[in-house]
Amino acid sequence: MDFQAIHDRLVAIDAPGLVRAELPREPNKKEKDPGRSGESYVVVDSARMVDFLLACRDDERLDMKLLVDLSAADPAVDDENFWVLIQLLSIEKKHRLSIKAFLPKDNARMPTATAVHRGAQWHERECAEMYGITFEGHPDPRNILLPDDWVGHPMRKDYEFPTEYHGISCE
Amino acid sequence: MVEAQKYKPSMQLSDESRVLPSGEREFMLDVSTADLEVNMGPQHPATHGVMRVLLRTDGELVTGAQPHLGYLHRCAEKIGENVEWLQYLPYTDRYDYLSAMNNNLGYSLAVEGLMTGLEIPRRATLIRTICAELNRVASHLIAYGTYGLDIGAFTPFFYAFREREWIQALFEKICGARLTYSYIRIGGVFNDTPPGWLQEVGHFCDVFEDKWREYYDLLVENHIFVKRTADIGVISAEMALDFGLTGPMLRGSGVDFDLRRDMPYMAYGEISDAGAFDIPLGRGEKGTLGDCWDRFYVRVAEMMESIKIVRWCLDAIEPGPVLGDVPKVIKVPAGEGYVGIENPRGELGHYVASSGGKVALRCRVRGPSFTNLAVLEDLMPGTLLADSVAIIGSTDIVVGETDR
Amino acid sequence: MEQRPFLDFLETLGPPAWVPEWALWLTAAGLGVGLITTIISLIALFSIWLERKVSGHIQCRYGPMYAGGWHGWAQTIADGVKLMMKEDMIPTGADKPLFVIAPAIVLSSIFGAMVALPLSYGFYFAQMDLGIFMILALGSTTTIGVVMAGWASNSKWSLYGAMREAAQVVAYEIPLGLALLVPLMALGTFSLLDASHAQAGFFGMNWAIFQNPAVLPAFVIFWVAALAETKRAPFDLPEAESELVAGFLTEYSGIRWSFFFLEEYAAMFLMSVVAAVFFFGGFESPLTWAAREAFGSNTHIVVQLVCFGTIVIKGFIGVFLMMWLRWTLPRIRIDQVMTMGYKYLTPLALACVLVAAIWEAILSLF
Amino acid sequence: MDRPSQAFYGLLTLLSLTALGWGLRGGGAHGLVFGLFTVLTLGGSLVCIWERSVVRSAFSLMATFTGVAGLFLLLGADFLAMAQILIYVGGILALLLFGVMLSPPDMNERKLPRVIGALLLVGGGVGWVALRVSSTTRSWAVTEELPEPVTHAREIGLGFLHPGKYLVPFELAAFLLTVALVAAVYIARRKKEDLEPRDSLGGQS
Repeated sequence: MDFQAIHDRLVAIDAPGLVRAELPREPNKKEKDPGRSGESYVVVDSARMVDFLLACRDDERLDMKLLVDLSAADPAVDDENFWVLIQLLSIEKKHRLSIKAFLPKDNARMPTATAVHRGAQWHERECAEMYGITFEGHPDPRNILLPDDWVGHPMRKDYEFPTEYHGISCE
Repeated sequence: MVEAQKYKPSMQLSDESRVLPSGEREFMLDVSTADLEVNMGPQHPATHGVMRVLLRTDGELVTGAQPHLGYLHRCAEKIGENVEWLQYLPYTDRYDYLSAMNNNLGYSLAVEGLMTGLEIPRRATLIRTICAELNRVASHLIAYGTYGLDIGAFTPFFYAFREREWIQALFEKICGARLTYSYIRIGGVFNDTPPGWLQEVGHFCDVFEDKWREYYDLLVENHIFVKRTADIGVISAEMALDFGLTGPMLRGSGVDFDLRRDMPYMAYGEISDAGAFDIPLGRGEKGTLGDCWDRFYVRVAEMMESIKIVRWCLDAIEPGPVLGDVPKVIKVPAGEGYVGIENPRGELGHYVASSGGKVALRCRVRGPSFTNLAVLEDLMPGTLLADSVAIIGSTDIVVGETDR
Repeated sequence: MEQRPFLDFLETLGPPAWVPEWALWLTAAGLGVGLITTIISLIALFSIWLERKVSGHIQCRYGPMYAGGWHGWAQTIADGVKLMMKEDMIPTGADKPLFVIAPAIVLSSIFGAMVALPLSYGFYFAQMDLGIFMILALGSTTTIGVVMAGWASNSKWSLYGAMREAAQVVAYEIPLGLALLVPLMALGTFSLLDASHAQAGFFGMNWAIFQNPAVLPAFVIFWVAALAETKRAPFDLPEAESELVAGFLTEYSGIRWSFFFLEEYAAMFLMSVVAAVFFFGGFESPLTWAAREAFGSNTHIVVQLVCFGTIVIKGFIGVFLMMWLRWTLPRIRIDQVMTMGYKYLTPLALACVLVAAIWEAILSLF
Repeated sequence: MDRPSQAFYGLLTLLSLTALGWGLRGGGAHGLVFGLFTVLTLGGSLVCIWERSVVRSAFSLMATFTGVAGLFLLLGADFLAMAQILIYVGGILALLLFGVMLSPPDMNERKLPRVIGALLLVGGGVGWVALRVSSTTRSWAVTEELPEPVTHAREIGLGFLHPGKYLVPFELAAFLLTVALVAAVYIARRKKEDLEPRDSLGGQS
């Protein structure tokens, strides 16, 4: 299925939380490459993300059993939203879907996807420490790559680099 | 699809039960008939790098495992947002340093996807394929050798390194580097192959096919090795999908999926249409489907398939340009895109977003080792200490990639 | 008849009268210990070099090539010097006295066992009527040293190594002893010299392995158990470097660490010689037979030299076999080690003993 | 090392040296060796009583067992000495350590009354035996030649299997040991449910 077909199917099953589909510009030829996705994506309401993932996973024509990636992005300092980026993959049907959710920076909370895809667990931990997004109901919300006592969320665009760490100067 | 196997959710070691108050000199106070907490790593031969697994053991029996990452975190994604598009290329070499060609390829493909009107010359595509597949062989040779080390067999390691040295020498001839190549770049490859290089690759393929049989007999069919790896660390297909495993980890569980065939990029569609290569799958030959032996077998069998792909490319390659029309300072039009390619360890995904400038807005790397490692928490409880080493080895992680 | 080779030697030198008897006696003991130490060191020196070359050639490389010139013969010496120069480290939190004593116990028990080793019909440290019993007994005490080392290191990995060693050695001592009973029954003696004598026969080939049908399977059992006793791969679980870092050796460094290695190589040689003596004819070979035929007696110097050469060559063939196995096979798991020891080797060894006994009983009828 | 321990080990060293010197003066080289083995036996057992760490106590037993084996050797009982080392040092002590290493050290183990009590008990026992022996023997010196030790496997084996001598006790002991072994294996056998990961780790399940 190409992106348009996936979107039609999502609308047909009335996927929870589906806001809109984005096809930002004229897709170039390489967009036909099945290994590629993301130029066209669906925007999903972050609060209903779990239901959306569940619908994608359990619908037999979508069959998105594999959560490939879950990450976030901070588009700009003055942007008021984070993006949460999810890549889904169907092993049987051989198609991909990119999902984007907008999270307000002042209240970056969304439910965890761990219950639907266990693989999301570590990705969410990474997201949480790098961007300060809280995944509600996460079973193990510790830092994963950063030390436990790290201050700040390094991947934010407004992050200020520390000048020292435990007395070690890093200027 | 195999029969779904019931598995338990992971086990966490609670904070109260942490071993010792730090700084206090203790005299084996925690040695009792109760559980013993052991740090496997950060410096431990079985963790293949600086990774730490906190084990809770009851005698030799592991009752809980908790991987701790981040010892090799080098902020690759943050750097990606701060350097120019082409300058980031050398950083891609460093996350999975055993298959740097594939990393270059993944990043290049992701950026090229955003650049409208950029055509990759066919010769460049085929050279990229040859390099990526040779690199896959080299990477799997390491997986083969180090897994032998984990199980306690030294000699296969040296045999594997003998052939890997040859591949590295080939890469050295083509780009001057032996580990971090930065050879495949945005728009094609850095330079054309030196004279005679393709013939030498062909010669390597001939020799390797003989040697591969030797590897197979030495370790894959070794009775002790089979006893140590069969029925250990069983990942059912259901569990593999739930954890988002990819690559040999997924195929070891019997799921027939390979990005090179099913979602082809570059010339792979053509190659797989020509029927040039197969996808080896775990079949539960020696034990349960999805055990360590199956994963190991998939890797070893994949080396031969890579050689077949290389041979196909050698037949198809023709003279021509190797670098597309790329400006010195690349400006990528605004947009975003995700590209997943089949790295030796699974799906290596690059999500790049551009706002139209000289640097990326977001440069996300989805390392397969990172995702594959997450199963440890579930696999290790209930196994013996030696089995846990076998399980870590069978995930074939590169810590540079888990930590990035 | 009391055998006191060193004391006799000292007395032939004619010491002055004011030297008390006990001083002579102590000097003689010191000479003996010094000689054994030298022999063990030489064996270990050669074995380590051999291991490097064997592993190198198995792994398609050369091994040491530079130190000393010819095939890196001085590599082990250079390493030994380096080890002696290294800082003597005792980790904080280690049980210091035990940490220090452990290598000594390991080494002294193998020294003690070496005393029972005859080098030829006329040259031995002690005429031991119970030689093999003593070798087994003292050989088993190395376990205590290893357990002590593992416990005293105050490292959990070391403790694992110690536990594995204790479990493994206790499990494999039984099949080792039982398997040795078979040739003991066939030869009817505990003494290594007498055992060798009993295999003299025509052409020096009346080896125990040809005397009784149960001896060959017993040898296989013995060899597997000997590998486990000497902690050699595929039974190197106490130091399994990919699982336990280096097991009981983790915290040791420098000269103490090298003591454990001296012990390991000496034990390999010892076990190989025991196998040679009780299964493969000891000093006996066609060459020995020919030399004895030519010179008439066992005490002639040429015969003794031939005996010495035979036993050393047989010993090093065994050592080579151990190395070959080590560099070929993966390591087995601890539960598989235990299963093999208790479930298979012990009953098989018992069956061998039974078969051998029946065979001996039938032979005695004629 | 705490003060009482320092005093104890100092005293022990002093006593050992005295014993060695005494042996040397009385019996020359043989006396020295006899003194050495005595010191090993008695010193090892004293350390065993004194040490607070159970594992150290267990290790000190090695000295005791070895010393006893040495005394057997001096008496010409080779077989007994080797059996002592093989069984006690190589087997029982290894097993003992195996168990003891897993138990937590109890730093309050050593109490002076206990140590004195143990010493009194042992001393009393030894004294009583000494009195009994001395009442039947006139002299401590070994006057008669020791019997020639049995050294051949065949003879030792036949000694055990001689119907009139030790056959019945030998078989009984063997049977008893087999039963004990089987029973021990049965008791120690890990139940299947024990292999399952436990919930006591405090994680979610």
